[in-house]
Amino acid sequence: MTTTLSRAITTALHHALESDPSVLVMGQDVGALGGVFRVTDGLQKDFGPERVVDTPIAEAGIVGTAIGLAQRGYRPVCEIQFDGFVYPAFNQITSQLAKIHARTAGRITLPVVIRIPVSGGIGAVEHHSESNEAYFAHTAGLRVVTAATPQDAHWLLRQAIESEDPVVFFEPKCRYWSKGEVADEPDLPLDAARVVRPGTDLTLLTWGSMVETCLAAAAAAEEEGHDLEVVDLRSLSPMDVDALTAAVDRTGRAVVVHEAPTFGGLGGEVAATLAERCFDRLEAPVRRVGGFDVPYPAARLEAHYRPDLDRVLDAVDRTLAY
Amino acid sequence: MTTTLSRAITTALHHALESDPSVLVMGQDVGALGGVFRVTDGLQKDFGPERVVDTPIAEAGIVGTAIGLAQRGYRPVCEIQFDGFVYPAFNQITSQLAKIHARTAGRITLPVVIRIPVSGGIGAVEHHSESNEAYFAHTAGLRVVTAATPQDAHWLLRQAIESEDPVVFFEPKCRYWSKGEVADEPDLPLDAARVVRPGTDLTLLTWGSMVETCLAAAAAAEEEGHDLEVVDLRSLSPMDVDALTAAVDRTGRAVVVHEAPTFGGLGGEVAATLAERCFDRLEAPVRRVGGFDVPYPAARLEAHYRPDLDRVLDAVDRTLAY
Amino acid sequence: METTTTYVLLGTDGRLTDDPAARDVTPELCRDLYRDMVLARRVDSEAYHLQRQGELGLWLQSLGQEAAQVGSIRAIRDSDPVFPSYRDHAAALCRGIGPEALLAQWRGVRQSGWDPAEHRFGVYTLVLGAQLLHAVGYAMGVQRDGSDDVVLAYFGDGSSSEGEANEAFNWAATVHAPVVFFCQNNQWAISTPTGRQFGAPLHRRAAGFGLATELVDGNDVLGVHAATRRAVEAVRRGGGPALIEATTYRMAGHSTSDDPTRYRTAAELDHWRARDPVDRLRALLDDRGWADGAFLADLDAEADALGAETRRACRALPDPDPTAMFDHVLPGGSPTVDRQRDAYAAYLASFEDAVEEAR
Amino acid sequence: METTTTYVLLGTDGRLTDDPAARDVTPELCRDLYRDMVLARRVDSEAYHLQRQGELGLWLQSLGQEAAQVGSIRAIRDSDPVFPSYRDHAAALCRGIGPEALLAQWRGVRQSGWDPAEHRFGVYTLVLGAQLLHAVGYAMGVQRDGSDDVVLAYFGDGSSSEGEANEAFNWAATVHAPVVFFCQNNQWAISTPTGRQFGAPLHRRAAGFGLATELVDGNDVLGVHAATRRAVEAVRRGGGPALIEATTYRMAGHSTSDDPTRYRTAAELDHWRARDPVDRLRALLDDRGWADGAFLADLDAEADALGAETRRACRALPDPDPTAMFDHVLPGGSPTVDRQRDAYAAYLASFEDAVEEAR
Ligand SMILES: Cc1ncc(C[n+]2csc(CCOP(=O)(O)OP(=O)(O)O)c2C)c(N)n1
Ligand SMILES: Cc1ncc(C[n+]2csc(CCOP(=O)(O)OP(=O)(O)O)c2C)c(N)n1
Ligand SMILES: [Mg+2]
Ligand SMILES: [Mg+2]
Repeated sequence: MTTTLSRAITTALHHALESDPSVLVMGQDVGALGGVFRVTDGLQKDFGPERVVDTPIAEAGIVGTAIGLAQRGYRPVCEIQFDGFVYPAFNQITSQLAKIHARTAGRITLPVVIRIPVSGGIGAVEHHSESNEAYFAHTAGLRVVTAATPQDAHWLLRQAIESEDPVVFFEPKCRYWSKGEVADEPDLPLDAARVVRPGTDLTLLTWGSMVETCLAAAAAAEEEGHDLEVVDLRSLSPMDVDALTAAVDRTGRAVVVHEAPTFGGLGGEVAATLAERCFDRLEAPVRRVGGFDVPYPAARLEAHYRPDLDRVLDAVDRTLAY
Repeated sequence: MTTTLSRAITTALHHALESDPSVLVMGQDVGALGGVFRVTDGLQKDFGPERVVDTPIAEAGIVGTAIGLAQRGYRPVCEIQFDGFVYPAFNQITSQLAKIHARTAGRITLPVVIRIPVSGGIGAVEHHSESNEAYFAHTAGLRVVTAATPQDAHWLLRQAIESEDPVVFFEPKCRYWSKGEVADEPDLPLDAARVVRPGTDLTLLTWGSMVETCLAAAAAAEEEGHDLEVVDLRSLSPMDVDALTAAVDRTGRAVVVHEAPTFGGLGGEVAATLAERCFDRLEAPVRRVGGFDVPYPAARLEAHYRPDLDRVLDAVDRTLAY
Repeated sequence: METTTTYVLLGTDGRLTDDPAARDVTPELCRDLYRDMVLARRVDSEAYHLQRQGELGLWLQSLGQEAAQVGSIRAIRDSDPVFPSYRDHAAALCRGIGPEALLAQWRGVRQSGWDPAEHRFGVYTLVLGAQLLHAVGYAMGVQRDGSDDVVLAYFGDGSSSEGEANEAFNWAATVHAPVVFFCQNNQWAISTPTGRQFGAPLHRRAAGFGLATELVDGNDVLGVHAATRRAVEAVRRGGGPALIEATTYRMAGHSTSDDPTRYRTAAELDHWRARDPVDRLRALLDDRGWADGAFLADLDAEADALGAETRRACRALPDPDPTAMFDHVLPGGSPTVDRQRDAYAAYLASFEDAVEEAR
Repeated sequence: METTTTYVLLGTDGRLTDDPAARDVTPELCRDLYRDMVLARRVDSEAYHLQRQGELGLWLQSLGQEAAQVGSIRAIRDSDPVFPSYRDHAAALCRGIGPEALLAQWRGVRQSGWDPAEHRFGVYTLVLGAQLLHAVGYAMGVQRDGSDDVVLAYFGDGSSSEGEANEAFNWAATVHAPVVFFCQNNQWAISTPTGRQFGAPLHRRAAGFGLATELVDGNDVLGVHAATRRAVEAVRRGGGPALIEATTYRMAGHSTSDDPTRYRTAAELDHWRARDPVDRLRALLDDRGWADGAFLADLDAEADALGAETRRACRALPDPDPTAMFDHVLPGGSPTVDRQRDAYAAYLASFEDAVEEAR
């Protein structure tokens, strides 16, 4: 089935609600409105307000009550309306959701999914374009995933809901309207990276909103005779380091691309890991292309802030020329 | 003057309160009790409850009202009682404190300092031993510093209070009772790293609670004929990358040591930066020694969780032998 | 449960009630408030159309809430500091913030438009409820300064569910801060009605926290004005913090991205349209003969001019310099940011060089 | 402001008031509650001494709060789920949680001691107020299950200032959740007295949120029992959430690390010592002749045995395996954690090998 990334999520939620009565969808405006991005469109109509729950505006409340619901045997799928509004829930996520399983020596499992539209590129006002995956990936006890295609959006979400782990699920909002195939089966497990384009000269490692940008860069580089590989990490924590290492061991050169501020971003983890594991294979330093270390700027500047084809190619050229 | 790290902070606060009437100290139990670590001991007696303010138990409230006070011209120095209790304030810190200066194109400055006792090593119960500096260092618009000696604790805090920047000031609680000299003058600016021990064979890069551990490791290595350099980063953001690069360019080998969980920790940023900048000089991969990627364990396990002399030496040996 | 009656001074029929505050209602006051509301509505409507024409990225209309905003901000001193939410355009205009400053953020050329110190009016806060704690902290500063400023903080019904909002109420009550929390209860938080936002009326919750409270018809500009004045003067006299809940209605969608037909009925809109705050005051002006033809014609002309200025100012807003984002990260400066600015400037220049060479 | 009277059933003089609930007070009930309180106090006191002897890292005493805890937990069904804070040892013991489970966390060998499902009693929550939202969520599950469980959540006066606590109150009222919030207002939050924690009594705030409220003398175990029963049954009948504020006193320091002489007076302690909840019920038992010598002797012996068992169990708590921390990070497993476990186990083994070789 060909569909948009947003619709692929809707159908995943629909499937989960239909096949498992313990699944709940909850968040601000997820009901009659269908969410500000219409991702939950129609779900309340089909499953009623007790299973598709409009909540008060209290993000800690959304995650905190989801934790309680999970302890009662439910599987809540929470929506945080925008990336920049997850911080009021940070305490519940880091100290409760992430730790309760370990704190109780495994006695309590919390199959809670937190969906977060993430990153920029849609000309939004402040707090609506944050790429904050590093905060969650650094938090032990959480699984953090992100999808760049309808196929991954659909299947990663279904796998996330079926998993017993607390999962933070990032949806790159600039890709909501992009189209693609969704197969009848998942083709990868929840924690596997995907080589989205094989190549021999250099590996681009990326995720979420930047996968498309990297593919475009690879296509442009091809015209100049460079064969770039593109790897979509998909699972940001745990990270599929074996796959990443294997890729860079093949090409000997790597550039990490993400939209989040570079300093302390997850690109550092990727680059440090590759620099260590592929030390003898690397023919050039692992470069990082990321957002700048400034608060996300006004919409008219976001094209400058976000890595684009040219900035990726600039890093690629310098890495190839090293 | 020889004093403890904790006392060095007290005297810095005393000096700030005395020399600048706009300075306020605020937090839970900072008044009559003097804080749970007695860091604010005696301050309320000397400066009264309007300047040394016992607050309700509301961390967002502490940081949020500090932002308002700063807008009115005050310079609040907030205490968060323990590392694990800063998360309720995460929204105010990341979306407000860090961004208001940029959001207002510099019209509002927020000279707010947030003091946080950090890291483990004192046998505490859960949530009292978190090493969460990476969350703040990744947040553009904040200055993040940490001190490992009385001298740095005293002067970094005075410099932090005098600075116009919002500063997150981490105090490694296991070092509160360690003694050292405090000079009459600061010997370094707020954002400089410090070579605490020069050496030629390998550079240990570390901060906070691990500086002492690395010095001990260097002393032990010396007995085996290895001359290790130890660099205390002090300023975690902005990071003094020129100093770090220069150090590793000299020795050609580096191990990064921190107490926080390794994955997505700030050690990744340090290692990635060095691997890139010192690519041609590095004779071995940059290794990281950190806490494990698990929730901080029960007190009886913390000696296993926290990097210690042996784990540091293990990484050193492997790096030297590479 | 105790029931609270809503304070009304100017009834839906356009007549003054026999409340004692009616004595203070002067023709000048009514004309001034009417002018503020009409001008605000014009700017709001122009901005809406500018968004539809692609000139603004987003706009959140104040339509229908003019009385709540104008009545309250005109009841405090011009020197009293205000901490707004994001829909408080009518209040902003009363503080001398012009269309250019008002629209900059929504056009996406800056993150905020005006100097808070100059206008004693904070920048908009999009993270719901966060500004209430800032207001309380500011008020703690007022206390320490021994000043008689009163701080006014705007927020919405939906925002009241946030933990931070409630921390602010409690904190203010505990420290007796000179702050007035002003809730524009416009019945909706995007698609969420107040009935799914709280289990008891907000003013009652506020009383429980120990705040002085007022429930007022938010579409009655005179009532809002009188109630706010009363509350603010009590605070100024040291009576401790207060909360005013003004019952009003968001006549437009939540924002220009919203489709309110998905969650509310035309009948509901009609009900509130009949309670339009501008019409209501106009009825009083007409009834009393307090607004003559010249006044109305002048106001029309003024509104037209302001509308034209809004369109002009919006289109004239310059695109920011690409490196502007590096300028105000840390007041003390950051070598990391400086390096990135320099590198990015050089990178941009390299394209210009390439273009130059290609010539 | 309306004043609220505190509900009392067993007065400070050890006599029952003429409240109708006095009719339900039976000798058995009194003996049972007395036993619960005496045993809890013994465990608390043993744990305190174990900490002083270095056997526990930390202990937070429940001393003085036995009536509030025992009276409330004994008023609900054993099957009703409870979400405690961290000082609720008396309540935990009533749920069959033994000394070993109770002390494990404080000895530092585990992060929690018991199985929440088995005891219908959650693990302690040290992050203030966080458990209140869990309780509300759990209660939402109860609603969806069509069960008549009522959820009980304990918290302290200080915790009530946290945003999350207030989100919980509001959320519960909004969704009509079957939950009872039970505040042990023990007058202090570490060194912070309630007067610097809130500006109005908590039960009044709760009423403002739309919760049914009770203010009860928390040192009157019979009063707490009756009030909780009343509240819980109303909730069970579908009456919506409730909050009980029990006025009590933390007779010890905040924790074994605290020095309460820095912030409170001996006179205050004396005042409350005269209101000791255990003594108060004992006075009634003595007065009525409801506790004979055999009962008291048996109880003494039982307490002694429990004390001995507490000491034994504490010292017997095994140190955890070094790699235990890797065991329950993600239920679904994590290759990162597995790699670290394996590497660390190998690293530890290398020392043993070295020791072996050195022999
Ligand atoms: C912390 C946070 N959560 C969610 C949002 C998304 N959001 C923006 S406006 C809005 C509704 C706010 O309703 P209300 O406070 O009543 O104000 P109104 O829009 O009606 O003026 C929501 C949920 C946000 N801006 N901040
Ligand atoms: C979020 C958070 N902030 C701060 C603390 C530190 N702290 C532990 S107990 C305590 C006082 C709690 O007082 P109260 O809620 O009245 O409970 P009590 O100790 O009196 O039983 C504080 C401030 C914490 N545990 N959690
Ligand atoms: Mg609203
Ligand atoms: Mg207390």
